[in-house]
Amino acid sequence: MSMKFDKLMTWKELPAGCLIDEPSTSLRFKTGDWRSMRPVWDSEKCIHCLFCWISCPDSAIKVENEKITGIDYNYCKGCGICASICPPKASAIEMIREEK
Amino acid sequence: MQQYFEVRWHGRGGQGAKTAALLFGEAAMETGKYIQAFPEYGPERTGAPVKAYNRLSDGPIRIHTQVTDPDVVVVLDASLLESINVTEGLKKGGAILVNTQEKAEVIKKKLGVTDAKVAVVDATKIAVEILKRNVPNTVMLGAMVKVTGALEWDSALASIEAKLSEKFRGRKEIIEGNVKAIKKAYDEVEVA
Amino acid sequence: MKTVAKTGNEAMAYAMKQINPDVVAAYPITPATEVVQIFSNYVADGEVDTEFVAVESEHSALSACVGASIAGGRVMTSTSSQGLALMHEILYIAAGNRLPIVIALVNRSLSAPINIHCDHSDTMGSREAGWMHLYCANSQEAYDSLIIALKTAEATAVPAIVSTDAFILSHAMERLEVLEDSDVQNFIGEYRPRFSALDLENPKTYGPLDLQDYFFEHKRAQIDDFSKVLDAYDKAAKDYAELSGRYYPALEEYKTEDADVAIFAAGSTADTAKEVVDDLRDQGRKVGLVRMRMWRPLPVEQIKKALTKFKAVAVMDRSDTMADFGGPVFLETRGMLYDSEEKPLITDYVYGLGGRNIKLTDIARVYDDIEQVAKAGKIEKLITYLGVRGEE
Amino acid sequence: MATLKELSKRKEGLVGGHRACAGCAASATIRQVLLAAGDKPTVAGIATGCMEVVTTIFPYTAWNVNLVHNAFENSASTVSGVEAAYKVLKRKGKIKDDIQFIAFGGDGGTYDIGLQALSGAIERRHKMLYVCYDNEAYMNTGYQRSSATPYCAHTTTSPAGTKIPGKAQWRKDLTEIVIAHDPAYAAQATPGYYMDLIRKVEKALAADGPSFINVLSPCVPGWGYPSDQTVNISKLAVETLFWPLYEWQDDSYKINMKPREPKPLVDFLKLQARFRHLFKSGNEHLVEEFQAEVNRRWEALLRKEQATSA
Repeated sequence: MSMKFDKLMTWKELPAGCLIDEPSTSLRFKTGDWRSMRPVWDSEKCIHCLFCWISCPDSAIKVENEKITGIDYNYCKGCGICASICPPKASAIEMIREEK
Repeated sequence: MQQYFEVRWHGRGGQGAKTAALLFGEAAMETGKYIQAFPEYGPERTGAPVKAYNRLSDGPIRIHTQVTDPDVVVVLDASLLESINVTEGLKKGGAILVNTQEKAEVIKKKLGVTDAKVAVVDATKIAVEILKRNVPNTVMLGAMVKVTGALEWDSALASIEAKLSEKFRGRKEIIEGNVKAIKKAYDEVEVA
Repeated sequence: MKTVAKTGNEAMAYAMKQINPDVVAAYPITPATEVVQIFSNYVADGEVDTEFVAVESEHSALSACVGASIAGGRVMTSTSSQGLALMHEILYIAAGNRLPIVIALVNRSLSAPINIHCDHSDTMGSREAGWMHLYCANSQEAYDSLIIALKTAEATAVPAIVSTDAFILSHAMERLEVLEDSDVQNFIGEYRPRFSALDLENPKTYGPLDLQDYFFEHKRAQIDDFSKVLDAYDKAAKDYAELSGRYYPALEEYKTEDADVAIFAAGSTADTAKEVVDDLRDQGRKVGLVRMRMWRPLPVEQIKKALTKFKAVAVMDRSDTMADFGGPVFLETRGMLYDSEEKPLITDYVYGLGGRNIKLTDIARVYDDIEQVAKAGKIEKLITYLGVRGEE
Repeated sequence: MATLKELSKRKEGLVGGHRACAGCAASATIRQVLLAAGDKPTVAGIATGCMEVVTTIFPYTAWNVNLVHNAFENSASTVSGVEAAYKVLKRKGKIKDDIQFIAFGGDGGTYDIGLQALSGAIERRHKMLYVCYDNEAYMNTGYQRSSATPYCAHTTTSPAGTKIPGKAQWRKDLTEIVIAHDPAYAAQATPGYYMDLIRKVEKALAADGPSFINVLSPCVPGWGYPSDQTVNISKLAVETLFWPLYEWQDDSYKINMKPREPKPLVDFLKLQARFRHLFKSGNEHLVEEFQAEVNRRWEALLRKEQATSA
C-alpha cells in the first residue's frame, strides 16, 4: 500500500502501474456535503424491512445484525429514495432541509 | 560479392510453385547451403499465373530483394509460355526447364533462347501415371536437380523424401509415389 | 541448437511456441495470418499450454490481451497493418497500464489504396504509443528478437513490438538456428507479474480515471519507466548472445569505422545494403551502414555517436510523415543531431512503399548521391522519392 | 436465493464516496449485482462510461473487488482475456480459488460501440456475466441518443424540435440479440425490483456459460425527474409494460412480472422531462403510437413465453 491521500503524490510516489492499489478508497471522499436535503431516520418507527438499504445508490444506510442503525451522512447525497420507498405504514424516514 | 544461385518458378495458382520452391530450398539447406525460398504474392487465385523464387549461397544471405536475373527458370505448365515472358532476365549460360510434351529443340526455338540451356520433361505425364493426379511440382524437382547440378542428388532426394514424410504424415503410397516420380523425371529430362 | 528452414512467420510462431505464453488472443490478417494459424496448430496438438482466444477483431485481440495481462498472464499476439491500426487505441492503454504484452508484427502498408505488401507506415503510426519496437532484418533475427523482446518487456513492464517486412521476410523461407525449448524457457524464466486482478487478497482498481491533478504524473512515471528499456534490452541481448552466439545491439554499425558516408536504414533493406557496402568497398569507396534495429525507445546517444562521424548520411524511410518534410526516421535523426557540433549532411530517401522492390542498384545509387553530397559539402536535394515513376 | 437480511451481512462490493449523481440507479444496480455475487470471489470489468468515471477517480475507488477498466467498447473482450488467463493459471495450479467474472457496461458500451465485443465474447462462451446498466442514452457525455433510447425521447442528439419530436426510432432489442447467441442465461431486470434482480444474478452466475442481464437503470438528469423517484420510475417501467421483466434459459422464456392491470404508459412518460413534448397538444397521436408499440411488443413476448413453455 503506497497510496497517499493527505496530499497530492509526485510522479515518483505513485504506485507502479496505472492502478489504485487498495480497494474502497472512495470512503475517504465524503460526498455528504453534496446534500441539500437530509433524510432523518426514526428508529422508533423503523420496521427494518431493509428496502432503503438495498436501494441506496451510495451505500449510506447503516446496517448491523440485520437491523438498520442509521444513515451515514458522510456519503448520503440526499437523493430521497430512502424516504420515498419507506413503507407507508412505517414512514420512518423524513426529508428535511439541510441547515448549513 | 558473394555468389548466388537464383531460381524463378512459374506455375499456375494451385500447381504448387511455392511448394516446389520451399522443397528445393530445404533440400539445398540439407546439403549445407544457405537458402531463401519465397513466393510472389498478389490477389491471384487458382489458375492464375504465379511465381516463386529461390536464392542459394554458401554463406549467410543478406539480400532481400526480388530475383530479377535468375540462373534457372522452371516452368510448371507449358501453357504459360504463350502468355508470360518466362525467359525475362535469365542469365547467360543459365537454364530453363519446362514441363511439356514437346522436344527440347522445339521449345528452344519457340522461346528463342540462344545463350542458355533448354531442358524439357513431361512431368504432367509422370505425375498422372504414378501419382494419379496432375501435380507436376515435386516431379519437376528431379529434373531440376539434374539439369542444374546445383545440388548433390542423393542428399537432395533424401531431404525431399523427409519433407514429404512430414507433410503427408506417413501416408506411404503418396511419399513413395512422389519419390518414384522424382527419380523418373531425373532420368527422363532432355536437354537441348 | 538446430538448423531449420523457416519463413519469418514460421520463425516467429516457433518462438511463440517455445515461449509458451499463458494467453494468445489474436485475429488473422495478411501477411501475419500464418503466425496465428501456425500457433493454433501448436494449441490444437497440445504442444503449448496456452489459452488461445480467437477473437472477432484486432481491437478485441489487444483488449483481451490487456485483460489477460492485468490478470497476471504472460501474453502475446500477432498482427499487421490495418490490424495494428485497429488496435491503436488499446496500444496506449496496454503501455499506460505497464503490461508487458509482446506483438509479433508484420509490417505492411496502411490503406488507402489497400495493399498487402511491405512498408513501415503501420508501426511508424504507432510510435508514440509507449511500446518498445524492434525492426528485424531476417528470419533468424525475427526468431531471436521475439525472445529477447519478451525478456526485456517483462523486466521493464513495457510492451514490445517485434516486426518483419511483409512477404520479403514474413513469407521468405531462410535458414536459421533455433534454440532448444528448455533453453528458451530458462532464458525467459518464470513470469512474475507485478500485479494480478486475480489476486483476491489485494483487490485493486486497474485503469482508473485521472483528472487534471494526476494524469501528468502518471505519464511522467510511464516516461521514466520507458527510459529504462534501453539498458534492460542491452542486458537481455547480451545474455541472449551468451546463449545463442548471436548479439543484436540496439543500433548496428557495419563497416563504418573509416567511412565518409553512410546509409541509415531499418528492416530487410538494411541487410541488403550490407551487400552493396561490400561491393562498393571492393571498389575502394569508403561507405558504411548504420542499421536502426531499436526504434523505440530511440538509442539516441548511440545514434549520435554513430552518425556524427560521417560527412554525409542518407536516411532510408519506408514511410512518410505527410508533413511535407520527409519520413519519420529522417525527422527524428535530424532532431537528434541538432545539438551536435560535428554533424553530417543528412538527406532522406523515401522508398519501397506498398512493397515496391528495392534493388541493389537503387541502394548503390543512394551511395553515389551521398558521396556527391559529401564532396560538394552541401545538399542539392533534401528528400528523394526513390523508385517511384514520375520522379527523375 | 439470498434474502435481504442475508445480503445485509455481506461485504459491500461498491462502497460510498463515489461521484454518481444523487439518486443514480446505475450505482444501485452495480451495488445490488455485487451483493448478489458477493458470496463467491468476484472479479469485475467495466466499460468507460458514467459508472466507471464516477467510481474510479484516482486515487479514490468505490470498488471493493478487483476491477479492470480498459476502454469504452471492450468490456466484454477485456473480461474475456481475464477469464482466459484465469483458466490457464488455474490449470497450472497458480490460482486456487473459484472466481466468477462480471463485466459491466452502459447501453452505449453495450448496445452500440461494444456490441461486437459482446457478441464475440458470448459466441466464444467465456464464462462471465455481462450486466448492461441501461439508462437509455449516452449519459456520460451529456445525454446523447443511443440505440437503447426509446421512441420520441428527447436527447441532445435527438432533440424534440419544432419539426421532429425526439428520437424517431424504437430502441434496439438487445436482450433478444443476446438470446440469439444462445447464451447460458439471459434476462431483463431493473433495480426497483431488487429481489428479482438479485435472483437473476444468482441464476446467471450459476449458469454454465456466458450470461447476460439487461438492467433498466433510470437516470435522474438524463430522463429528467426528481432524484427520489428513481425506484418509483424503475417500477413504473415494469408496471406499464415499457420494460418487461423476463428471463430466458434452456430455450424457454419466462415473464417474471405480469401486471394484472397494466398501468397506462403515460404514467411512466409524464414523470420525465425527456417526454415532456409528447404532452403538448397535437402530439396525442405520438403517445398513442408509443402505447401501441409497447402493447405490440408485450403481446409478442407473451406469445414467445407461451410457445416455449413446457
